[in-house]
Amino acid sequence: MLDEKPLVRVEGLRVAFQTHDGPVTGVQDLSFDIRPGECLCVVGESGSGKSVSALSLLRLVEFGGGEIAQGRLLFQRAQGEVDLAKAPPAAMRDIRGNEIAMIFQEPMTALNPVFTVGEQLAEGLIVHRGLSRAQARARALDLLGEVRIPEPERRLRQYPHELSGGMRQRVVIAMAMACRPRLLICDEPTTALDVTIQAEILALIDRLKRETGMAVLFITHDMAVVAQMADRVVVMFRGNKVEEGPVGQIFQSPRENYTKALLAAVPRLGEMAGRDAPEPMRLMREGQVARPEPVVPRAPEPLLEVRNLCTRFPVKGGILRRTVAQVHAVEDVSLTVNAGETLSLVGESGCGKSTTGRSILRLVEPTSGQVSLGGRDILALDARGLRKARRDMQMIFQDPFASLDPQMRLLDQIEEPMLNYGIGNRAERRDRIAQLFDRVELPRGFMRRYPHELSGGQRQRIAIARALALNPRLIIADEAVSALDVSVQAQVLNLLMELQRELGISMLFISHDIAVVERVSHHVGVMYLGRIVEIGTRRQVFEYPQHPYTRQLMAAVPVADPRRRKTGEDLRFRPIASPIHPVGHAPAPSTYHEVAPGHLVLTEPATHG
Amino acid sequence: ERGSDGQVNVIMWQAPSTMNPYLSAGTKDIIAGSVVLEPLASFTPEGEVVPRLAAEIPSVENGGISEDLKTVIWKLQPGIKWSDGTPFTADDVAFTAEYCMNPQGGCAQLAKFEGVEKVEAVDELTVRVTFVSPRPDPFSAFVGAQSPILQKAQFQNCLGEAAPTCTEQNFNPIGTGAFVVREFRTNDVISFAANPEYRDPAKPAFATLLMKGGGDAAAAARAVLETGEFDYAWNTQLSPDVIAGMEAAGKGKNAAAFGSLVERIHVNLTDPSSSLPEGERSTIKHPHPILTDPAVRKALSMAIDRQLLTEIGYGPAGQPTCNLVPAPAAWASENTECLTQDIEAAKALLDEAGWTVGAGGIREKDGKRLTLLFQTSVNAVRQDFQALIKQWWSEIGVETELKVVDPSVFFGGDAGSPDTFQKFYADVEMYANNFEGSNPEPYLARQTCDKAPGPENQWQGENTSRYCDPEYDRLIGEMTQIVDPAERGAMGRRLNEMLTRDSNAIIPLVYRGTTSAVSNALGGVKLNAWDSELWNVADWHRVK
Amino acid sequence: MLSFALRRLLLAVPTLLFISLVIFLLLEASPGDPLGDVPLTVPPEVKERMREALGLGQAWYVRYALWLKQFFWVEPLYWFDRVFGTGFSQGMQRIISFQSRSPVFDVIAERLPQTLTVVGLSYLVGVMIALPIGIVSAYRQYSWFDQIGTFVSMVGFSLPTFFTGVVFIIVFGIKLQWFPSIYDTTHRVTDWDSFLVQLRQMAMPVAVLALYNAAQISRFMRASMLDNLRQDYVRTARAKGLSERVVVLKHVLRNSLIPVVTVIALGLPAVFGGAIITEQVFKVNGLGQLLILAIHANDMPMVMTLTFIFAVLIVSFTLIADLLYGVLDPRIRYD
Amino acid sequence: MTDRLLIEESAVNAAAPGAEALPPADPPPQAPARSQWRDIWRQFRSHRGAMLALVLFVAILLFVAVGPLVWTIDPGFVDIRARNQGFSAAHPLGTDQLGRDMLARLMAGGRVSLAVGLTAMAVALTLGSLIGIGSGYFRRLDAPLMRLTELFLALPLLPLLLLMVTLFREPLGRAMGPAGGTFLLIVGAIGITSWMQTARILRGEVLGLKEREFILAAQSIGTPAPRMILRHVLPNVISPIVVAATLGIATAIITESALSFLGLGFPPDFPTWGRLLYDAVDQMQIYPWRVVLPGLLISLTVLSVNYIGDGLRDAMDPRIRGR
Ligand SMILES: Nc1ncnc2c1ncn2[C@@H]1O[C@H](COP(=O)(O)OP(=O)(O)OP(=O)(O)O)[C@@H](O)[C@H]1O
Ligand SMILES: Nc1ncnc2c1ncn2[C@@H]1O[C@H](COP(=O)(O)OP(=O)(O)OP(=O)(O)O)[C@@H](O)[C@H]1O
Ligand SMILES: [Mg+2]
Ligand SMILES: [Mg+2]
Ligand code: NI
Repeated sequence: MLDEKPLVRVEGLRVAFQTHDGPVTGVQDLSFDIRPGECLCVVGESGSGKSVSALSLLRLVEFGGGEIAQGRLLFQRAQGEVDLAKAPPAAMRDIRGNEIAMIFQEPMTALNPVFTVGEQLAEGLIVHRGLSRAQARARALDLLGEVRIPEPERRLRQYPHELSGGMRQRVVIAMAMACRPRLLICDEPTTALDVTIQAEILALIDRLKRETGMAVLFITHDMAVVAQMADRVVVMFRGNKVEEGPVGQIFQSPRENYTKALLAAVPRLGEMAGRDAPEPMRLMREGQVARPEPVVPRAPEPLLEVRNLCTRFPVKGGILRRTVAQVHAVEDVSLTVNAGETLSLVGESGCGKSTTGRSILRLVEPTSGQVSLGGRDILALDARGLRKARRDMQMIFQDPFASLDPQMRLLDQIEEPMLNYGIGNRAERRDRIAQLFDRVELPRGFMRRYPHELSGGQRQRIAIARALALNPRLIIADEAVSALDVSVQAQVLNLLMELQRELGISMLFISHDIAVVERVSHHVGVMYLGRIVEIGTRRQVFEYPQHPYTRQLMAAVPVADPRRRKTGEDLRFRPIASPIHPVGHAPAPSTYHEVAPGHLVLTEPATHG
Repeated sequence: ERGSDGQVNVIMWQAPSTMNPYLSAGTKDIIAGSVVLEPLASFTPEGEVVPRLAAEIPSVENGGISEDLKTVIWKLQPGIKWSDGTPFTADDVAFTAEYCMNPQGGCAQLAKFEGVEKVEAVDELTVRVTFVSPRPDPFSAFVGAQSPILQKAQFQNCLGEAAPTCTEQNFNPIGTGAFVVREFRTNDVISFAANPEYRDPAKPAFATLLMKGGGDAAAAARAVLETGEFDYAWNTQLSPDVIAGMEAAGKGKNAAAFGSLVERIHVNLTDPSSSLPEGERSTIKHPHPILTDPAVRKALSMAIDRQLLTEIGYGPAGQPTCNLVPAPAAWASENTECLTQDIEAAKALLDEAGWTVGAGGIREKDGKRLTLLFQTSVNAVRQDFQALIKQWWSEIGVETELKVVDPSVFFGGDAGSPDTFQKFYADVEMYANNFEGSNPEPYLARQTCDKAPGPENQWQGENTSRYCDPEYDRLIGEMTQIVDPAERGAMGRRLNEMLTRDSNAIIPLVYRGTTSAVSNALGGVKLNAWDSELWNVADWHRVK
Repeated sequence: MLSFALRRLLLAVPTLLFISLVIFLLLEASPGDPLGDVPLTVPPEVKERMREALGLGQAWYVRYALWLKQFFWVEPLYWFDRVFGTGFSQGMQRIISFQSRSPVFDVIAERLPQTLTVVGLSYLVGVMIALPIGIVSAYRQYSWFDQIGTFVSMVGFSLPTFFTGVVFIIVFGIKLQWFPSIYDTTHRVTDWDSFLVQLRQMAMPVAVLALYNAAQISRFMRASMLDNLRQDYVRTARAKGLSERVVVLKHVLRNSLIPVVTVIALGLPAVFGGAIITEQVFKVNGLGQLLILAIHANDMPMVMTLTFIFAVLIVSFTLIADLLYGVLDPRIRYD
Repeated sequence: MTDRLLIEESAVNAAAPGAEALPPADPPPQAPARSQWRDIWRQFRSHRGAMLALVLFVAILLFVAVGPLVWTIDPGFVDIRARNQGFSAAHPLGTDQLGRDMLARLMAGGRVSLAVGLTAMAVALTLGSLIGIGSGYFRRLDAPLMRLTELFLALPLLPLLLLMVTLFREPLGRAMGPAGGTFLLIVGAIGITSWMQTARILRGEVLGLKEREFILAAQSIGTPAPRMILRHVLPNVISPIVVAATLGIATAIITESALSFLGLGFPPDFPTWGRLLYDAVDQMQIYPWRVVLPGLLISLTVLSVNYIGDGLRDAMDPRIRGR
């Protein structure tokens, strides 16, 4: 396999962007090869030029204001070798989607909102394969099956917004694989997915690679995924390649300091075994060493108490638009968050984690249940009271870019909550903003920037600063770090923990990254189909998982070690059950068995396994 | 020969909405109706009465008019047929009177039948009209295009309340005229065809007549004078240089006919001030603070250059005038004193009357400034007049504020609107008016004290100046008794002068003709301002 | 979606009734008198008689109720009779115009064809030139095409039709003699030649109106396209190897049409309402001219009926726009 | 084995090996602190069309504002001997049919037209935005406000305007002086009869915007509705507003002249561009300049506003500003 001619040879690639402050170089002097049937992983921190390199291969940078300033992109076609950097547009159109396909980083925006999934899938097939509509449809159906989307028949007729984030990502993957490209570029394909589905997708790509000899360029920040997927690894740093080598070599004997640091910073499941309190993450850089103190709350008394929370979304239909069915997004959930402690919620995509968080804040109206924060009944408040109550509880949203107003300067965005509650005068607010910038370790000079001028990690820190501006007692962090690369992730988590330690803030931490959850939580709840199936202290849940779903989740977590790869056979894939029930449906209350003090496991109804 | 000249195209930019002149008093509708329906007698362009369906014009001499002036006998021409072939009889004439005089009908031409006691068919061809009181001038009912004869057979089910529902009849009346309606589209197009039963077998020369509505005066004139698409355009009142430019294309001419239309300024003799309570503004109760001074009114009139106004606004279609009644000749006063503008004399007059020049060149007296609000309807010529007059008045120290009102409101007579010409919530206002037929008496009679609009008569009435002179009222009362035409004329001239020269309650400006554009290819047109313009459409023919 | 439409239709009934009441009161309150056109020579007493003959003696609510009955009961019955030859509407008073004393609906039926052909066609032409101009202008933002397109459309929009129409007449009607300056509403298309005549007489009014409409729609189209061309899904479409044409005309266009649909749908009732000034300039006596004449003549029944028909159209077209929204953008939910 | 070791090693929470050799995480910010407005201005300046348009617009403003101070002929002065003149030293742009100076009339007319155009557009935009955003944002207001919009779309304009004159001309004239009263009346009349399209379009945009997450985020930090609309919604729907504004000015200038034919406009001795244009149409063949000049000024104004709007929209969008 290795002596085959490379499918792609990138030589001395340099990409420049024309910006207002002059040209900016996105990638500099980058060279690498990919052979057929090989998976090349590109890793590196945010903004290091990974996406730009991938886009250059399809010559899509040009549409984003970039330009391939130098270098050759040689691609082996049936007709012979072509330089993609100079190929005419017609040839490029023939290659795109057909011989080289790409899975984009943001699944939310990569799909056209006004066409059905089926149409978007069929398009490429019709153009490149000359299939009829019916044939293309049949093929699209197969593809959806391949990416393990439940009920593919129905999905074909659905629109992107009708799918959950994870499903959308899988549609994008199916689209890229539609024409069986010879090179598949995956730009962070699994960031939005929970571990079980991530494992399925990775297995699928791996199988295609093996079966069809497809080459894969895999971009990710998740070292565990790299370990699972890669044949060879390219490490990038600020637009340059710093190291390249086979996966084993990179993981066992990294030569460059950057690579070493990167590897070392990766949290690994199980490393907290035996410890009670959460501890800060390892950091990559010197001068950023966190105090190695575990986070031990001083007074673990309950701050947030949620009892029998239910949130249902109506599904309307019929002539009179009556509610014909309901999405039982959150079903009889009870949990308690102590002051100064962190409760994490984990579970697969669409199981109701975000909805739980939003219901507590009443950003969606819960159907029933009780929520009390520091003794105040949140659900009984009127609009004015609610606004007051929100001062004490803040949310960090799943997608930092989407949750920041693109038209507003960072300064104003952070000032806004203080303005809303009339805190301080102008000068005092400015002081506080400056302090917050220091706190989240952003240079004060960034204050006048706009969200799109920051990297993903920086944006996330702005979201955190905004949440902190009011000195809340509770922060709900919804996937606050999943989009971040290892180094930034560590910084952000450490920041949160430090704040928790200093200010006694409580946190409801929502994540699908089990390794991170292990690192930060005091307590952990595992959700499935709207219910908490298991809840307890971190040690109880991680070290003695009881519920079958919890066990499955743990098993699916990838390990950052190329020698301990999981194969598809290790994972038992099963279709996801639907949370939609007819209107009259009254689900049984959740009954728990207390296996140990504070460690509850769902017994009735049997939701899983 | 009948029908040999093909089609004649007439454009009426105000489109006719009905063919029945008894249901609409609009000139456009009367003109359209006159193509089909005919009266017993018509007015000539000179204002004389000539027989149409009547065999002769009744007079005391030929016994047609009784000695006591209370009955008129009309003799009809024998052998006339309706366009459906049935004979035209005296019954139809009597029916027409019944039709219009029906109290439920809302007849628009009721005024024509004013004072008529009854109309009877004496025999097949004789009609007797009986008046309530002696009538020196009996030529109103059945004379002129406003009161033509309807066919009894067609309209007998359309009396009273049913009148407006007879759409078919109102749009396609059977007539005795030169043409019959082929298709009627309200406010749009009417197509006519030559009447096969028309009394003169050689007429009309045209086989069809198309009457198109819509657009504006300029477009209508353009269609005749520049593109030649049409042969005749009604009411092409445009500024003289525009007309001259269009005529230069050599396709036709703009012709004018003079009737009795006079553009004038009414001076409000009562106080329109908005500080008065509603219902008392512009009523006799409160005299006007400045305009009751005759010197001021006179000065206003003297400052105007009527010659120039005519030249700019109407060209050949106008004549400067000092009279409210410019015609017929017997009634037209010799009053020409106002025709020369005299600013200096006007100033002197005001000085003499104690109006001294104050701040900003505006005259004042006893704390009252000579400031006037001058209103008129929206109309390009009137706005030019306003601008000119404003300037002249400013030269004699009178400040003028201008105001314009939408014509449909200004002339709309809505008692609820403050902007009608009758309410006259302004100091001076300008508009034009005329009288019908050739007897100005009723016209002058509308300037008496009791005809002043006010809340008690729902602001109807035409004495908009609120002119009130007992002497005038007395003379009007006397006039009804006078029979001798010469004496009547002299009396009329006296009344006219009272209103204009003596009191300046009304300041006449321009004697206006009605203008129409006529293609060079159209012959036989005789413009007529006293009757329908198409009164002689039967004589029209193509000029090769 | 269907249920949404039904619900909105049901809601439309009270809305329209309310609108009709407001229009009636507005017409009632606004100054003017149906006898405004009557020459001043007609004495006031006669005018008073005429006014009573028009039924104006009654209180406003009686007349409103009568109008409602005529509009919703008598007229439908009449047309039913016309179609099926029955006689239900015998002896019932239809809505009669003050001006012409003829049934309002007959006049409207007479006017509808020319309005629809001229104004409707111009709107169609306008939309058909506006969309490509908007699309290309946005795709090639700040190119020569865009600059010229912007220039022409802004000038086209800022010059009123009473001006452009006359310029057209002078140039093409008088100087070049290509087209007639007066529209013949009685013209019937029977063969090829008469069709050509029809085309020639429609050319100028359609061109003038189309220019005006296109100017406005193309601006909105361009703005909307610009917003959408920057979206991520465009990149995805390109990555599939679709040609630029498909990317722009399918993916971007469909998204950009969403706001433009509102503009187009809002403009459609105006098609039925006619283009008052253009109809006037070219003597196309359509509904616009009818309405303006009726207003000037204070022809209450005519104005009321026409306006109400427009109201019905407006309500239905906003509903259609809302439904189209849903068709074009599946994210929009109806609840 | 190695695996195990790695964990042990890392668990000490120290900096990772090799970290000392790495450069600091964030490069110090190079861009100096910028003010938002200066930034927008800078971007605006780089938009050639917009700058040109701005210069033109300012020139037009100066023409109508300062012009009359330099060219002091009274626009209403009738010099009957000098009527219908062509370009000359005494009357650089000729005279009209009454011998009034065209240059002076264009300057005076521009004052009125621009004032009316800009204010009426502002009124219509404000109303349209308020109602459009209100109904898009507040679900409860949606139905009533949209029905209101339909009502206004359905109302016959002419009778409405006539009614307004009847009701308000005198009271307003008394309170503000005739010119002021008329101005208010006209601006009001145009404003309340031309906001509907803007409202409908904005409602659609807001409906879409409301689904965006940053609106939810703003809610969670307790942003009250007015601030939400002002700070978050409005700036994000600027694009259709800009288009509506441009088209609105043109319509308002023309509508003003149409109003004067209802007697609703300014007194007849008050020239405005729209009226100058209308009055000259009949004489277009004889005196073409009299139509061309006001037509040109209206078009130039609308064009310049359009380009300024374009530039402003680009400048206001931080995502394109970088380019
Ligand atoms: N359209 C653009 N205009 C200007 N600069 C750009 C543009 N796109 C990317 N860049 C710059 O190019 C560099 C590389 O960006 P790229 O998107 O490849 O990062 P990445 O490695 O994919 O990061 P992430 O993990 O956050 O996706 C960054 O510094 C970014 O600022
Ligand atoms: N506004 C809504 N209307 C209808 N259904 C909704 C709505 N929001 C969420 N849901 C449904 O509720 C369920 C739970 O959604 P939620 O967003 O809470 O999932 P999650 O656990 O946060 O998933 P992820 O990991 O993908 O973020 C899903 O089935 C989703 O389809
Ligand atoms: Mg990237
Ligand atoms: Mg979520
Ligand atoms: Ni299980």
